[in-house]
Amino acid sequence: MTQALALAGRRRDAARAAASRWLRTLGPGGAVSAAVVAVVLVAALLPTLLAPGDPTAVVPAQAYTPPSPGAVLGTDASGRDVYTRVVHGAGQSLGVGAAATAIGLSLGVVLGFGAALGPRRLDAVLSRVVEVLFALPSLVLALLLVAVLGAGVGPSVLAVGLATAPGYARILRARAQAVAQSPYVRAARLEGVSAPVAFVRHVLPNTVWPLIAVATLGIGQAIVWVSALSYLGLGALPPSPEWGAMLNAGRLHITTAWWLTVAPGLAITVTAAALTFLGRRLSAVAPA
Amino acid sequence: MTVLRWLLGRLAAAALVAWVVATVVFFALRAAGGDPSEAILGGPGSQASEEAMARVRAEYALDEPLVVQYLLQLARTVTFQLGDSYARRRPVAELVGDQLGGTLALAALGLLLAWLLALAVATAAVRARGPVARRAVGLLRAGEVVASVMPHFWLGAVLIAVFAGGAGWLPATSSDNSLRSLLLPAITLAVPVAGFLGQVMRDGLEEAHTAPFATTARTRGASEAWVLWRHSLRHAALPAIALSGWAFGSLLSGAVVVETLFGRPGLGRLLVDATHSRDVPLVIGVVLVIALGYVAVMTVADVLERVVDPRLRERVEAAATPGGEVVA
Amino acid sequence: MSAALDVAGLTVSFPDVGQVLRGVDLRLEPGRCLAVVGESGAGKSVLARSVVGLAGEGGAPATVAAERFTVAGQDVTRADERRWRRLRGEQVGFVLQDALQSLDPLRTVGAEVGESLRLRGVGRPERRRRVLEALARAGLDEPATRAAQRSGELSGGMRQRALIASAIVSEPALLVADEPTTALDATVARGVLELLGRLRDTGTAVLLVTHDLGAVARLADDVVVLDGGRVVEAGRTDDVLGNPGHDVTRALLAAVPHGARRRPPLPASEPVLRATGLRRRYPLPGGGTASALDGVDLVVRRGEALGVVGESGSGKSTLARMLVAAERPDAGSVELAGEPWSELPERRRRPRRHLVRLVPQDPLGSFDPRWSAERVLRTALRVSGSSRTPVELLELVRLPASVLGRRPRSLSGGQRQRLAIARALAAEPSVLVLDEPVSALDVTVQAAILDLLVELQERTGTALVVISHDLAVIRQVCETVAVMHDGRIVERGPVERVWRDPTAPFTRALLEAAVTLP
Amino acid sequence: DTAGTSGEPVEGGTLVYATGDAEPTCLDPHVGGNYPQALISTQYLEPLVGRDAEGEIQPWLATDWQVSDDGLTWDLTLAEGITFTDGTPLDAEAVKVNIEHLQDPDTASSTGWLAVQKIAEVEPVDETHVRLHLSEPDSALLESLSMQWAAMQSPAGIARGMEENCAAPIGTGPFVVADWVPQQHVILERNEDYATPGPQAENDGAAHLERIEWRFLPDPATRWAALQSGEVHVIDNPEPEAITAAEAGGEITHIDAPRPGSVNRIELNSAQAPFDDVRVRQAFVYSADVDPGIETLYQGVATRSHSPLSSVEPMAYSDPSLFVTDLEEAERLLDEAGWSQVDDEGYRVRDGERLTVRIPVSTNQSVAAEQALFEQIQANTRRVGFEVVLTPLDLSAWYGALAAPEDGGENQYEAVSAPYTKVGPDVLRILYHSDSTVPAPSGYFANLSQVTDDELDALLDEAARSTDPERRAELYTEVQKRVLEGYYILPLYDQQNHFLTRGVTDVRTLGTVSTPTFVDARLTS
Ligand SMILES: Nc1ncnc2c1ncn2[C@@H]1O[C@H](COP(=O)(O)OP(=O)(O)OP(=O)(O)O)[C@@H](O)[C@H]1O
Ligand SMILES: Nc1ncnc2c1ncn2[C@@H]1O[C@H](COP(=O)(O)OP(=O)(O)OP(=O)(O)O)[C@@H](O)[C@H]1O
Ligand SMILES: [Mg+2]
Ligand SMILES: [Mg+2]
Repeated sequence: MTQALALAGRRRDAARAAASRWLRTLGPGGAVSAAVVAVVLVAALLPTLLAPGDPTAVVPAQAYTPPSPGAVLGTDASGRDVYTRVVHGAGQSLGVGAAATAIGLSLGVVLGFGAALGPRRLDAVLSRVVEVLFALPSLVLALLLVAVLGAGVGPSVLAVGLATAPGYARILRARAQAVAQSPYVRAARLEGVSAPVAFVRHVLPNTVWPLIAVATLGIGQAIVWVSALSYLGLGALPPSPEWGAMLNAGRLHITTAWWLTVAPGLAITVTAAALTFLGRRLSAVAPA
Repeated sequence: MTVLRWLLGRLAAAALVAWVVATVVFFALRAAGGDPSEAILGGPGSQASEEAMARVRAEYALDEPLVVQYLLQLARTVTFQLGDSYARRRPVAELVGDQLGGTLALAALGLLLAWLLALAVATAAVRARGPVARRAVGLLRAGEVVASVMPHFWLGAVLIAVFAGGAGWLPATSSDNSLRSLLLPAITLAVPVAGFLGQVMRDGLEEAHTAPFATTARTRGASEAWVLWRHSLRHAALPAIALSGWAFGSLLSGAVVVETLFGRPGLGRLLVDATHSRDVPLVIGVVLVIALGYVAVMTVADVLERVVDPRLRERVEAAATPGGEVVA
Repeated sequence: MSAALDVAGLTVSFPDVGQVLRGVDLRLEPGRCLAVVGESGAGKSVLARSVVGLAGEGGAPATVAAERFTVAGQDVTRADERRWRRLRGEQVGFVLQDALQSLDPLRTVGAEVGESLRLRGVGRPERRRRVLEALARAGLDEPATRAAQRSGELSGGMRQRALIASAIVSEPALLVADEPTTALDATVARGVLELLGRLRDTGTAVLLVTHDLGAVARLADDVVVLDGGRVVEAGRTDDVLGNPGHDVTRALLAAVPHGARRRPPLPASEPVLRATGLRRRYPLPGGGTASALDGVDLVVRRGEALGVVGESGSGKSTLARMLVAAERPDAGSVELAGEPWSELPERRRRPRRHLVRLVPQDPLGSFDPRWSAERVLRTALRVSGSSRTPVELLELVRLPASVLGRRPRSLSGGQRQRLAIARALAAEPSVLVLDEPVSALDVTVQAAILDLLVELQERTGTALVVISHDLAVIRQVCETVAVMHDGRIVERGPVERVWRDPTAPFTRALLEAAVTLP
Repeated sequence: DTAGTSGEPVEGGTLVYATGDAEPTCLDPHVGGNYPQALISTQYLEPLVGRDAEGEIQPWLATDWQVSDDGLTWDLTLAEGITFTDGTPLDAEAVKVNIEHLQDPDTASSTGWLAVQKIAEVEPVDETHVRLHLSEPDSALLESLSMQWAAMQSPAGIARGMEENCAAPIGTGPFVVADWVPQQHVILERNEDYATPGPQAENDGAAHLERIEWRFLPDPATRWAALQSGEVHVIDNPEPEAITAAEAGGEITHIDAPRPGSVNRIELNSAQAPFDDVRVRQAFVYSADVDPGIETLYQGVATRSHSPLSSVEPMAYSDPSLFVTDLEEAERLLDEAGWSQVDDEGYRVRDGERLTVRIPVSTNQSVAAEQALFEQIQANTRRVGFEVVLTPLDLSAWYGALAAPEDGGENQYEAVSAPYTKVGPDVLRILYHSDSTVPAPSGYFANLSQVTDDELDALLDEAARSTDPERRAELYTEVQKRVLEGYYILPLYDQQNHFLTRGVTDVRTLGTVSTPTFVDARLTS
């Protein structure tokens, strides 16, 4: 019993030490960013915890209420509570960013690792593929995809994912090549470690770590791009409180009901900025 | 010899791009539904007669199997014959040619502004002395990140509301390529890109500014400004140049939004319209021009990088030679 | 005649770090050379930079105070940035410690060398003339070609000379040179020292910062010994080196590799590695090929300590890679314990890999940055199927167990080198190939590692192949030596014999270049 | 100072018009036939007849008309000495060419083609007299011919071929197409010889304005900002906010010009479940509760309608009592219709199928306020167990979703709001006659409620033939009653058509399709 307590205590201490070490490496800006991301994560996973109301509840009589104690961020054209909508939109917006990044990453991993570690000819082919993917700007891809698949979050996510894939592929290829030819991988090989084992032990972890940083950054970017698609009417389906859709709907009232743009606009920029900042910090502290 | 090979490589890339564009667009728009003959005969919702549609199908080979149609389209695209727009009944080359200038002007000014902004931020950051200035640099850094994630349409809307609707200083709409008319849309495009370039450039500048060669320049009596302009900036510019290719792509993506927002004529808007009306030849034309423009800019960036950094010229050749076989 | 440099009570401190220099007194006359020596971190570079008003360069801003501070006859105790700028480049030339990175890689050597002239508005033709002249004076062949090249196209020694040319181009009264020979091999270093000597002889005052006592002995008239930011000993070079008065000085002197290893050569045992007719060519950037190895035969016998010396680029590292089968030779072969080795496919070599170990030139790079020392050693032990523990390995290289939890990056250079050796020993190899095991270390640490190698060999009986450009290092550890030049072994034999009685002309040049202490 | 009220009207100058409607791909409204084409062609093409604010047909290019007793022969008299701007005379031959142009399949006309559908033959009697032979009586003929889509063009212009004619059609209007830079603007120059002012014009000669720059500015916020900053003089499709701001006084004038013909409504697809049951349609209507939404979203700019016809149609019939909000009744009706089960998410189900209403929304045609209203309907009908799925689609995909399955479309909708503009009550025939459920070759059909009611068909057929105005009105009232009582549609408000002007006077809209005309307009100093 006491032993268990002591053990738990030691774990707690260790956790605290680890946390403080993390805080130190993140720096003040990184810590603030991490906090922001944490709040957004809570909003995404447990929105009712932060905003118990219904984000789609319509009360036309209360339309366009400016921020007030009853509605901290005001209400929209249909009298829906903007704060509640922003909180409930976190899940979709963050999910959108994460899904797009996941798509981009998976494709990027295949292309990048294939190019870096496969035979020369494969590298040449994949590098061309990457170049061509680069040449199709994300919104162009998105327009096409939405034409094929219809509007909605799915196609937008897919489009942004596809558009970011070449970037990831290029980073991965460079990184994987550098690691694969690094002295420590050579050293391991000279110790008699086989190529696949060296890949799993060294190349993978050392390539993936900087990628986490880049991916963090990418999620923020993806959120922004998907929101841009909302402007062209290609984004999330109503009445979803996805931030880009909210921002776009509110944009028309920018002079009469400023809070309709400010709330989702800030949600997008602050979240994306926090993710970007965190990503940059992570890549800075990541062992190179 | 190597120049020739490099040139051939670029040409191959262009052909490859043409192929991919033709393939992607062709199948995407075919899968998107909507009968092409309808797009030709007055667009969606048209009530063209059966005979008219039959005639158009025959004329445009739309009654051939899809594979044959694809091959025909491919043959045209790869030889850069763009054909006529379905909906607008004008040669695609002409339509695209009309809009190209506007978009290029916008993207070029956007890129220029982004560079200037990034440069201003980065130089301010390395020249900051004293605690207050350093703190300001911290804010600047946060500003860069925020700028880099600004959605275009929001930023543009705010700019319009403030500068055009509110103050009336600049036109809200942008119809020609005069500086006055280009300024707001170009700023809208430039800010996010400047955020990125600024981060990269500042990192590079901070590193170069403390590098031994910068110190050596100081030991020769160089002032901070001299070190900045003659040494550090060139180093900091390298990653920024490399990023400019990407930035240009991002500007073209942004142009789709910004041209609609400011009512500017341009490729982005043309593309949106063409996609909506399933105007296959026009979409292919626009996407092709955008993609080739991107390849061209990448090429220019490549060359520019080599101009700024002579080390890269050798690296290409060195990379081309087989390295020593290491346990493999 | 006024002093080129006259400093009294110079104190430099940094925020958070505290005082780095504590009341330093110095005096340097024109036409003389004053050496500043001391262990790493003693404050030598800070002192050098203070002389041009750049004490805080590259880090936190420094606070500088002095009772008396004149440079080239000018009082600079209260000099502002503009006064300093006028002084720099004009009156004081400076050669920075990081010679290889001190020339802007994006600009031509000519532009770099001429920069201080350009800053002073010297016109183009005049500038060009003086740049070429300075390059020639610095001992660079074909000055016009060099001026058009960029630093990346020059070898290390050439870069160092170009840097010196840039410091002397405006004929300053005072030349400050921070570690001008550290990165260079012996023959090249000797050239640079001779150049500095000639400058001194023509009236320039030279402030030489170094930890290489050999260089001091060769060049300096006077010497100050710095320790913890204080001058602990000062005087004429002969006096200080010949009769050191302070422990620090004595320690520095003792650390310089000298003398031969006191152990008779082993009776001829059977060979573990036998290289025959090794050839390796590399393509050159501009086309053509360079021959890195050109018909090398070499035998490493069981339990033997074999040294390989040679200039930079003579093929030493290439040879090492061939021996451990990291790379395949173009021609010739290597046998391991009498069986084929280099020509086997990797799959068949793997079971015997544990017999041969390489300690690479750059130990830091050879560790996965994410792995702790413990993981490094544990993995090495598992790969070679050894039943020893990481702690035992650490004991072998005299490292405390506390190192286990640390990442390589947080270890000092000496500790890293030991860890690399410990990792190599995990497999209990028959041969240990060490590529430049001490070149990156400062003298005192270097001495400790060399001692360790000797001790290891005696204890474990592992054959050593020690690669170095420094003959003194080889002499201290090895019984036999092979001298390489242009990809060939030009001489081979017992160290003492070669030392005393070199046959190849190249060996003789190498020995002459190496400075010895009196 | 550019104040609209205080400034002095001046002659000449360039008026800048910024439209939010899509840029036409062809400036000839005979080709295709959508509202953007009507908007711009009003400036250079004119129809045979006009219509005043009271809905009375008035002479224009045709000064007189006579219909035979059997209703099958119409004799039109044309104004004398009229020429198109290319000098071609407007004579009986020209009318024939125009109508045949509309009927030519190669023209691919839709709206104009419907207008002249029943004209079997055009017989030029002499220079100024033309006789139309109909295949069946058409009481709506003049209304159809008053529309911009059937406006007269120079036969010589038409003869140039479609490509050229699309770029610059030639008419009799107060302006001439001078230049068209796609996506940027159309430049319209004054027709100096203008001689055919319509029924609503005061001017009897050339327009005051020298030139119109017709710009395409898709973003509503940007259009509004451009009007405020004085870059443009007239904008269309303003947001309700902008209209209320303009009404609050100041330099900006608001012109409200609801479109004729049909009202803006949600059509319920009665051809398939669940709306094949009138009880379910009624339940939907009873639970939609659109009044508060219309009030707040349109800020008083749009008035709730309870009629299938626009409020500008004299024959409009409305019955507010049918469109109450009664959730209990709605629930009862749904229970009765068998939708009595409720799933975990609170939606009603019947035989394991959810009570789902798919509404495809055209992003090109639906404004923000309307989309918000749909979202409110979604939230409101949810309370009684409807699941409304809103799908924003671009125009092609939207038509695809509506099109009949056998024509490659999908018929994937239970409800939809589709604009339809036609002058006169005959629009009811187009929208609710069972013939209109038969798709065109492209799959398009106008009767999106898919009403197939023999009695309704009979009423519509008779109304179309009846030349007696009173009988006609009676019949159309009956038609509207049937449509309303069958709950085939949920009427919302008139098809919104607003213009804001600044720095310009005397902008009027035509009594036909409510497009603005600038014959009388003058810039103010
Ligand atoms: N700009 C600076 N800011 C803070 N601390 C500094 C700065 N420059 C040097 N130091 C500290 O001053 C001390 C002396 O450094 P210095 O570079 O002079 O050593 P050194 O004798 O030249 O050593 P080495 O032989 O390794 O070059 C070190 O502890 C170093 O960390
Ligand atoms: N992978 C390679 N590719 C091309 N050239 C190489 C390669 N490795 C070595 N060389 C060339 O082969 C020659 C011998 O190089 P090596 O590294 O063996 O010399 P070294 O004696 O170890 O020199 P140092 O003392 O500078 O380490 C040099 O000219 C070098 O430039
Ligand atoms: Mg130093
Ligand atoms: Mg080497």
